[in-house]
Amino acid sequence: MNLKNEKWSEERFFEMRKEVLCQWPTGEQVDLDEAVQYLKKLPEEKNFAKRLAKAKNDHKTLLQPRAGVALVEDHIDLLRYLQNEGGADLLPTTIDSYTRQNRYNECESGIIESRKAGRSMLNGFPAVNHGVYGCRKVLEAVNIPLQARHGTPDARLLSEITHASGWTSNEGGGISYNIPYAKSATLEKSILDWQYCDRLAGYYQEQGIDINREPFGPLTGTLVPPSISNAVAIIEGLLAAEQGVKHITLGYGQCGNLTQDVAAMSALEEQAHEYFRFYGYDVQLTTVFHQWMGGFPEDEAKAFGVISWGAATAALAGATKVIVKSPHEALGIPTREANTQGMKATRQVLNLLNEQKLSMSKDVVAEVQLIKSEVKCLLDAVLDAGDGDLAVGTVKAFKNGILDIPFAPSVHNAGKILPARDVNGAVRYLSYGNLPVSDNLKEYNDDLLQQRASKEHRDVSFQLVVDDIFAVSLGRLVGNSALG
Amino acid sequence: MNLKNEKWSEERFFEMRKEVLCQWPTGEQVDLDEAVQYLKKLPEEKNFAKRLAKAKNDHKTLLQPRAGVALVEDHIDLLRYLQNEGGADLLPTTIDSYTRQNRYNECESGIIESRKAGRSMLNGFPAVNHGVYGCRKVLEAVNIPLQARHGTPDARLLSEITHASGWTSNEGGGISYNIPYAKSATLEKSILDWQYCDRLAGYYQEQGIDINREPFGPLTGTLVPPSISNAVAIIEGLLAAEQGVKHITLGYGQCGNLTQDVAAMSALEEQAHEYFRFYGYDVQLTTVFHQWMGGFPEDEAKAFGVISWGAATAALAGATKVIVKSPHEALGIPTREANTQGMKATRQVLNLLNEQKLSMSKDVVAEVQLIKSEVKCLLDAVLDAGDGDLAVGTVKAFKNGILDIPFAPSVHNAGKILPARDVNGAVRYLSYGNLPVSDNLKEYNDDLLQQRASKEHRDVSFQLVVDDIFAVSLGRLVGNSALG
Amino acid sequence: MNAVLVMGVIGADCHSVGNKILDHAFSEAGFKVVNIGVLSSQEDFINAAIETGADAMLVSSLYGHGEMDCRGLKDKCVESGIEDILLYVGGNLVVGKQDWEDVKRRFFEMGFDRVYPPGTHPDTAIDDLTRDLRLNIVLKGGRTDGVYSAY
Amino acid sequence: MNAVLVMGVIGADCHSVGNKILDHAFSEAGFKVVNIGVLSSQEDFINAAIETGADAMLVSSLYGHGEMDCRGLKDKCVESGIEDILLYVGGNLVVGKQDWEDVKRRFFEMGFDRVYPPGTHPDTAIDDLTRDLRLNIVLKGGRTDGVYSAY
Ligand code: B12
Ligand code: B12
Repeated sequence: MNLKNEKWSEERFFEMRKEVLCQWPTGEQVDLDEAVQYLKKLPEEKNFAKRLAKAKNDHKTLLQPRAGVALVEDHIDLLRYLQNEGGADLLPTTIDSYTRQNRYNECESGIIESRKAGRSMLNGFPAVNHGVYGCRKVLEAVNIPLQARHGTPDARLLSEITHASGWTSNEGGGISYNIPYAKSATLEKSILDWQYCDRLAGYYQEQGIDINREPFGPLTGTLVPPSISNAVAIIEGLLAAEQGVKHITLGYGQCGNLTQDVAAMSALEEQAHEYFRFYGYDVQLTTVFHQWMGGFPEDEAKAFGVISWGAATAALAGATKVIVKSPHEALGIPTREANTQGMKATRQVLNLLNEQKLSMSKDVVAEVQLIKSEVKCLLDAVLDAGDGDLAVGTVKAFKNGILDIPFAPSVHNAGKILPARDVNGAVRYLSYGNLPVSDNLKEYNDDLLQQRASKEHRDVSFQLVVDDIFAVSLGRLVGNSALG
Repeated sequence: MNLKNEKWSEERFFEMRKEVLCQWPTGEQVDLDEAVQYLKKLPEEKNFAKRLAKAKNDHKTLLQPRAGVALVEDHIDLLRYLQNEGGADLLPTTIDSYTRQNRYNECESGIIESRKAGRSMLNGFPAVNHGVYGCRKVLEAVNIPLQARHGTPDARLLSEITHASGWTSNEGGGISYNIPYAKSATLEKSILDWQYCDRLAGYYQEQGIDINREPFGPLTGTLVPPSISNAVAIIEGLLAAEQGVKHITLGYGQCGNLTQDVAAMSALEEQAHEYFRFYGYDVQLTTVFHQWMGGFPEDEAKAFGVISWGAATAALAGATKVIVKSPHEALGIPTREANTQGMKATRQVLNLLNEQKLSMSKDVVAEVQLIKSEVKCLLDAVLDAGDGDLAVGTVKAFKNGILDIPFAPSVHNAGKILPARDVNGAVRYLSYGNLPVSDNLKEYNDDLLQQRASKEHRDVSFQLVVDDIFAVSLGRLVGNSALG
Repeated sequence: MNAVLVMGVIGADCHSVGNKILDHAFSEAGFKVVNIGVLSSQEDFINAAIETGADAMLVSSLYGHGEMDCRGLKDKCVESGIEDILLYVGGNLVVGKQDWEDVKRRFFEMGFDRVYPPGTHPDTAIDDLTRDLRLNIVLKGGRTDGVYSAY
Repeated sequence: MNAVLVMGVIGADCHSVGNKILDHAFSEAGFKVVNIGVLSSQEDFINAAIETGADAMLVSSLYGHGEMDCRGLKDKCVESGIEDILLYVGGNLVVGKQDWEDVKRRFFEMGFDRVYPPGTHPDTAIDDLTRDLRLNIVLKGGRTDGVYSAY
């Protein structure tokens, strides 16, 4: 398949474009030159990259919800509500799951059924089906930047349509939108397809239009050890930068232990900078913190507790933006009111913490060191596996379990590592699978797990994992079956 | 008035008792010997002091709501609900405001009107009017310890009735239940009256019954600098210990800045221990953290944010218990459902943080030092003013503004200090009034305030205070009028 | 001549923060403020109003007993010969979160001219005062301009 | 002989965590589990059931499209000659927080034997399976004891 971590030539890119734009009739609506003109005329305050850069500069944490419904008019109402009532700083458009699997026919049925039912039958906005006309309508109806958020292994047409519509940010990546979101899509193909998306963003960038790209940090959202998600984020950041992307937001999903979360965010930013510098990429780097991405408690008051703790951690970690959950999380896609409630609780906490910094304690410093060392082990091995090529190395690494994402659905993921919480509630490795992590790091890890098991008078076993998966939704961080 | 910080003789105590028990007909129901027998037969799990000691030992933070309504049966329903649905660890009985002013006739009307209206017309439970029979009914209807929470300058009869009813904890103190709660009650009298309450608790203690006493930490709940509230808490702790109290919970109301709050709680515990040790009191010391006690936002989602941040701070500060607010706080006394929502959000956050410690950063260490130094300045001057007698010194100190509580209603309070937030959101002194704080501490303080003012491009002035009073209810910690 | 306001917190209520803020705001706005503070009885309010010839009486109640504490105040004003005084009340007037329209109606029926919900900004009251005081003069047959001014 | 369960996540749904947990729980409980994983079509479910002679088909849908994805599954089972197979469905079946009784009714009407709300503990399903499988045998005229057991 000719995968290499190398910037695509314009010829190759334009060659591929022809094919991409034929995937669904709305592809016709994309005219790159016209799109460049359109984007150039957009007001600054609708540019995602610029808004993030400003926030980073001002040491502010921006607030972004998730939201998307089937029909254009309803989606506009929804986004306006989140902007005006919810006070969002940045708007999303969550794309429906059929689009994510490129099943545009099913989207079409979903649109029709939604019209009939009078409510959205799709779990997101089918942007490809609505085409450039529909997507521009959305952009023009709001006052702040818009981003596509999805989970699409092959997002080429989606990216073409949304960028041409003035949506100046695109979430995703060849790993993060494949392994947690797909069953059989190969990494060769998804990385290639995301090189296309990155190349597209890079193309706009070359025309002087800032486009933001955001690899999806939380992966499966479920007990992902920070070294895994940081390693993947850095790889996807590097792959994007190679294709000419200049504005990158790297993300992380809250694990719940403050020390670990603050350290993970620090480690991510520092280490990404180091790699960008090493490879000579000139990138404007920002960060995103995702409020707890695993199973939520059903009780709304408890959900508010989880949301607020996420907000506090985002602020203390100094994230450039935070992605907000709602009190409906455990049950279903939130109403706009519930979504707004999540945003208001989050805003309140962000504002309470606006003036506060958490000074680096020695625990945080040690954890940063630990995470960076683990990530280094992983990235060294990935590069090795690819004989120096990051893209090739990534494919091989997943094959050999050098990279491995817990609980992922993909058959191309080894699925050998198991995470569990340690005695302080930090996420560690119950099993490292084939991860090439050095022995001293493993010993440190195992000791912390052993401490927890002893405290709970039980063995270090798979039951810890099961208990930890259910823990937050049952009202605690560390699953302790003994506590009932 | 013969005020001295000296344990009352039994004669003096019993002499005074006769008078106290005549203040309202229900006083007759108190038979001390019978009460001792009654208390001895109570199950352990209803003993407040024992429950706190266990929590302290287990490094757990207990959860206690506020609640009280006019009628016994309704109050029982309410407390049972908070125990069973809310999962309270400790129960309160908030006493109504007429009782607090010893206006038992008005309580009687309130009880009658409440029966007529079918809803509580009183803002709390009129325990004196309900007498020992009513109060024991309440205790016997629940499974966990019960505490009287009020704001009564002269709580002698109230304390007699509630302790005799098996309520094993009493909140209050001669300063903390006078200056923030009264207009003209003199400190001489309120301290004497609280010596009586303490002596009563001490008497039970001598009979082998653990009674917990809890000075009211937050005072006016509004921008009280930690050194003021810690100084008052330590004084009231010492006054109680002198009368034979052995189980003391010292409290603090959240200011909102994590570093300052964690430091204030540490400083309070350390310094109280130091003073207890110095005076030779053998006291079981526990702590209570009050979620934000100032004006709340009306929006319930925002209120959840404030509540959850309070819960997180309580956990990170290692408080023995936390007093919980509800999402109705800004509007009115919460329904039991709203109260439970506050508790559930709090419990969720406490559990998320259960395994986490915040390691002492150098900022926290410095803030502990600062608070302890300020408190030392104040307490030295108080003792000086009383020629070594703490009770006498306290009365004089308030007269001279050596102790001074911001925004307090009492005419016996100088009302000269003004608090305002600094550049990090910590509560500092805009004006020290007559507080005998040393110059180097003042310089440090003034510099931090100046930094804030410069950042906000304005002068250090009274407007900062006004803005800070409204800030949290308007959705931020630091009032910045420029932000609108 | 500046309008005179008597203000305070009624009943067994000790909430002093809002009282201090209102005092500050009304004084800054140019009113002559007679603040009788917290824990004030109906008699305290009326005596202060008579003594100072006040134009308006601003009653605060935060703690929930407002309904009981305010009942009969209007009648007492009438009896004391100050039936024309403007009567405002504000704060957390009743126990618990109740339907505001209903609460307002109950206080209007008690004879208050204006009733304010929790969280009312001082400026709202200042605007209303400026308007109502002028109006009151008109009704009393006095001059319509410049007599009473908050500024 | 152990009962055979076919389980998976239907449609374009990728939520794999619950699927792995259920697999683990059912296997521990002694069932023979055939897990076809996420992103499975109706045809995938039916083929797996026929191939393995499954006694029950446990469909998960978390992502909100459950209503569309499950429509017609029962008919296809009938057409394929496995009309007696137990049909369970669970997860976050529809888009948004909807009235649960209403949701349940809609899925019963589609031909499911049991419908589970979000947050259902695996043990609930295990209890139900043990009961329903026995019942199914009775209805089919088979032996009533020991034939199918989860343990
Ligand atoms: C983690 C998660 C993700 C991860 C999933 C990673 C992975 N590969 O598994 C990521 C981040 C990738 C993700 C993506 C999406 N998600 Co998601 N996700 C969640 C979340 C937070 C937890 C799910 C989980 O793992 N729970 C833990 C496991 C153990 O529990 P469980 O899945 O509920 O399963 C248990 C029970 O339900 C029951 N059960 C399940 N099936 C069955 C079947 C039977 C027969 C029985 C008896 C029992 C049973 O038993 C299981 C074990 O106990 C939930 C919300 C929540 N629950 O808090 C949302 C949630 C399921 N996701 C949702 C959505 C919409 C999506 C997306 C479409 C994105 C979007 N629009 O927001 C995409 C889906 C893309 C796709 N193609 O499917 C929605 C569904 C909304 C709805 N139904 O109205 C939810 C409810 C969040 C929300 N409120 O919006 N998600
Ligand atoms: C701080 C506080 C306290 C402090 C007060 C210290 C002090 N001496 O002032 C302490 C801790 C001592 C305290 C005690 C009690 N409190 Co308190 N307290 C509060 C709190 C959190 C903030 C009040 C405040 O200072 N706000 C800031 C100021 C600036 O605003 P404000 O007081 O609302 O006043 C403004 C407006 O209302 C308006 N306004 C007020 N009056 C008027 C009048 C007019 C004419 C106009 C135009 C406007 C106006 O203008 C003011 C300035 O902007 C409120 C809840 C809240 N708001 O969040 C509860 C609250 C007022 N307290 C309450 C109660 C019940 C009590 C207690 C009885 C204890 C208890 N049962 O819980 C005791 C009272 C004892 C007594 N004898 O009065 C309840 C009242 C409930 C109700 N009405 O249903 C509240 C609402 C909390 C609650 N939801 O339960 N409290």
